[in-house]
Amino acid sequence: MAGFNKVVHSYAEAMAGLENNMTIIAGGFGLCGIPEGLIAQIKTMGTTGLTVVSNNCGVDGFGLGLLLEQKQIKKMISSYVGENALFEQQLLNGELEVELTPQGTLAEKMRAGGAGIPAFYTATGYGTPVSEGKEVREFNGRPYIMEESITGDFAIVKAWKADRYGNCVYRHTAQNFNPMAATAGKITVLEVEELVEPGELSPSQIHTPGIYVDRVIVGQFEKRIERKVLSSSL
Amino acid sequence: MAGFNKVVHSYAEAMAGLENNMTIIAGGFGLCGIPEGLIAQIKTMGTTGLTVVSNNCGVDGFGLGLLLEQKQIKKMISSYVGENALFEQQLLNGELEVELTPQGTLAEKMRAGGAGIPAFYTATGYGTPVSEGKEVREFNGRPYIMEESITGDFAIVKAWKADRYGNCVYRHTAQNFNPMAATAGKITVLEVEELVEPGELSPSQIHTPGIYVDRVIVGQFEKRIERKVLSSSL
Amino acid sequence: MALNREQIAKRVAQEFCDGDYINLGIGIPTLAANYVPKGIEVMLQSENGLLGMGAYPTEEQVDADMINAGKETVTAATGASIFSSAESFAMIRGGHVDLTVLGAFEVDSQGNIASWMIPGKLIKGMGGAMDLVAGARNIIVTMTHADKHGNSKLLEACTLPLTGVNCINRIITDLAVLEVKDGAFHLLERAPGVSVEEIVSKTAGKLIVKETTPEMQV
Amino acid sequence: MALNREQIAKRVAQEFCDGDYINLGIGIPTLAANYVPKGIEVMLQSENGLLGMGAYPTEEQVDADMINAGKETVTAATGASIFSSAESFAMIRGGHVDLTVLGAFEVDSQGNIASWMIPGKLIKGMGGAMDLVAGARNIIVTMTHADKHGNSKLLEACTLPLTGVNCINRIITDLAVLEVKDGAFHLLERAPGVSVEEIVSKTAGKLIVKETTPEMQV
Repeated sequence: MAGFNKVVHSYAEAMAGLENNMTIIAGGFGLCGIPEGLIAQIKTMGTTGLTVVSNNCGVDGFGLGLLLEQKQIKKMISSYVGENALFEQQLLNGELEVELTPQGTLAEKMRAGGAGIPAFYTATGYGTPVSEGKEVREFNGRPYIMEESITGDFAIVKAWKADRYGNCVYRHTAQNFNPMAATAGKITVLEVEELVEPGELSPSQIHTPGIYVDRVIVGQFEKRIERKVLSSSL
Repeated sequence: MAGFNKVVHSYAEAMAGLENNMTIIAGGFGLCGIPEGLIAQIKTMGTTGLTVVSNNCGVDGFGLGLLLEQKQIKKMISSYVGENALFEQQLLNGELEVELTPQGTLAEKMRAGGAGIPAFYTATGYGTPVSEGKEVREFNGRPYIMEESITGDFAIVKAWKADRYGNCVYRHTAQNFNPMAATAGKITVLEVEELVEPGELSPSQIHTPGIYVDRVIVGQFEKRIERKVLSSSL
Repeated sequence: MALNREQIAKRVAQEFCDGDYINLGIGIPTLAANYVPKGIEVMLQSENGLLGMGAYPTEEQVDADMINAGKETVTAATGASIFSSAESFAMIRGGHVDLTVLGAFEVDSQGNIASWMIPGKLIKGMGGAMDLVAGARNIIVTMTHADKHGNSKLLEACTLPLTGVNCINRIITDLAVLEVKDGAFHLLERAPGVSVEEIVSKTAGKLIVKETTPEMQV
Repeated sequence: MALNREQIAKRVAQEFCDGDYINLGIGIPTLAANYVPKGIEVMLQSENGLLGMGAYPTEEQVDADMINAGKETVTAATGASIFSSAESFAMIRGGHVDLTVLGAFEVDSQGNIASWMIPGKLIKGMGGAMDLVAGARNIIVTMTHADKHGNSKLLEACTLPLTGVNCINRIITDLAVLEVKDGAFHLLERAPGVSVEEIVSKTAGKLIVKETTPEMQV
């Protein structure tokens, strides 16, 4: 009855099968809700030529920024570069290929990838550099551009609590891109704070059903804060 | 500070503004999770020429079936006719226009309508009567058809608990089409079992954020069961 | 002898693998849930928004808000999740469901299936069937091999409006188990006591028969 | 005299209506949250997945899992909801957010906006800005009227890569409030003590001025 026990006990097992030149979809927004241990494992493995799909690329010295430092990333698909000096520098130098994608389009591309929708139309980016080379089409008199979906060889996802089936919930705004990433990986790996018994999570309150999840590992998280602003700082 | 108090106290207020020939998107699957009181109000109002978007059309004598009896419906957009004699009869007689739509495509059309996506591609229905007149396009060597989104003048939605902001949760499988319907109405009306204080619903566990909701009414529900099957009936 | 419904369901259940996520259509497919082989665990998906469908309820457990895609009262199994129809079909259409088993009026040797209407006579609607046949990784059809007039339901080309094209991998009937590939039906097993000749005579589409055809174990 | 950041934020807040769902960009727009007019209630949407953004936390409330789109620690207000990025942008792109306020490098008299890159010099990325300007019902830009060299940021046509086209309704600068329509900027209000002549001299795009231009109340 091992069919639904997706728990693995080492990061090596969690990322087994990752090879050079693969595409990885990563959850997280800034440093919030990022699979810290899985990223560290990719650094350890030294895999190169990676395409990474993630809203941001961590910061210098933390999160996906670690993989930039090691030049393991060939291409980033992201919406935001700001506040990440190495990212901006590698981009301006042409060392790193970057496909800047509007944040909502990026989220929708991941969702579509997971949902079997190869392409959709959106008004976002029409008339801007984002629309270059893309089909423009009018619906009800308004122009939209066609965007294609994204899937990855791996999806790396950070959740709060999960059971052995891979059912999970996210904590507060650490949800962000994680649910969509979870649906869009050929192999989806969940790094969680806490493993719970099946049945502990209320069925109607599960954010990501286990069907999308292949492996679950319990991690340790530093949870670095990018901008600590206090009510008294105003 | 009435800005976010969406609670209304009569069904007349709840459906105010509904006119002949409007389009209504209705949540529910079979008789599960249907806004019983809002449907009854539409019957009372006698509005005609309606286009109703709903997976099913109730049953004879209950749910949306009530509106079929009164010939208030001009057109149904649904995935399933079976087990509803009047629906099938009006369809075969040509009295009722019916756009049969695959269930998943119907759900996605509502979601897309609410999400500002005018059209998307899906493999569902390719090569069948559903694809007639629709654009066919290949992605990665597989043919897909283009489906356009759906929005309604009204969305009528059944939820379990809601607060005055319109934040709500659905109970068990009474969720079904309700969350998508909620996003796709110009005016979205929520009929709920229970009104709770703001803050009672955990922010991360809200199924439909109040931003989609215009009116909330507390209803009484019969919750008729279509097929009561017991473990002993096997 | 031709299998009865329970026997077809038993044979269907032999196709289940440990860890499979499975969507079972109304009728015979649903019965297969009673015959999951010992030692394996599967999760049943119901397209109205339930993954991990449990047993039918006791009288005390009956809840109008807890139904399956056949509108029957059900319970949730341990490890179940409940979600919207959009999420449910994202799962199905995104290829996350391992196996779909559904009924049909007709199947043909191209793997096409017709299951939702008979023009002028009957319109059930496609429900989730078109999504399921377009999305699941593996699709099995269960039905009687021939209709009540003895006409084959395994055709060279379907005559009724289609539910999906080139999508059926396997067919389990009251007479046989067949694979669909390369434009033909391939006979894999026959029902106990049913002759290859009978199957040949009741299969209108191109049928490939090997030298020996084992009997089903049901 | 030209308004300072706080004053611009105050004037922005006067645009808020009771019951509005509002997305405020990083910088001056965010400050406007401190000046919501008395007697009205608005809900702030943060595109990383929070509707009902509350105050900044106390030291005890700080939680790394609770941030806004500017990656600042925040709290949730009563009535808040938290959701995925896809849901957040479904909200934004589906036209459910009443008002978006954001900064810009340039705006032009066609309502175009440029805010995310300066070729060869600076690439911030568009983040959610392209979605916001394509989706919100009403869009206000806040910025200084001219850059530090005195060059107008209100142009006949933007020179930088665009964020969106024909989407800006209103501009609130340190010097003026302007409406964008029919291919021109329309001067609605001027900062206290700022002359119409100064505004004219610092507006490169076509500017329509009425006989009298009232001063802002800030």
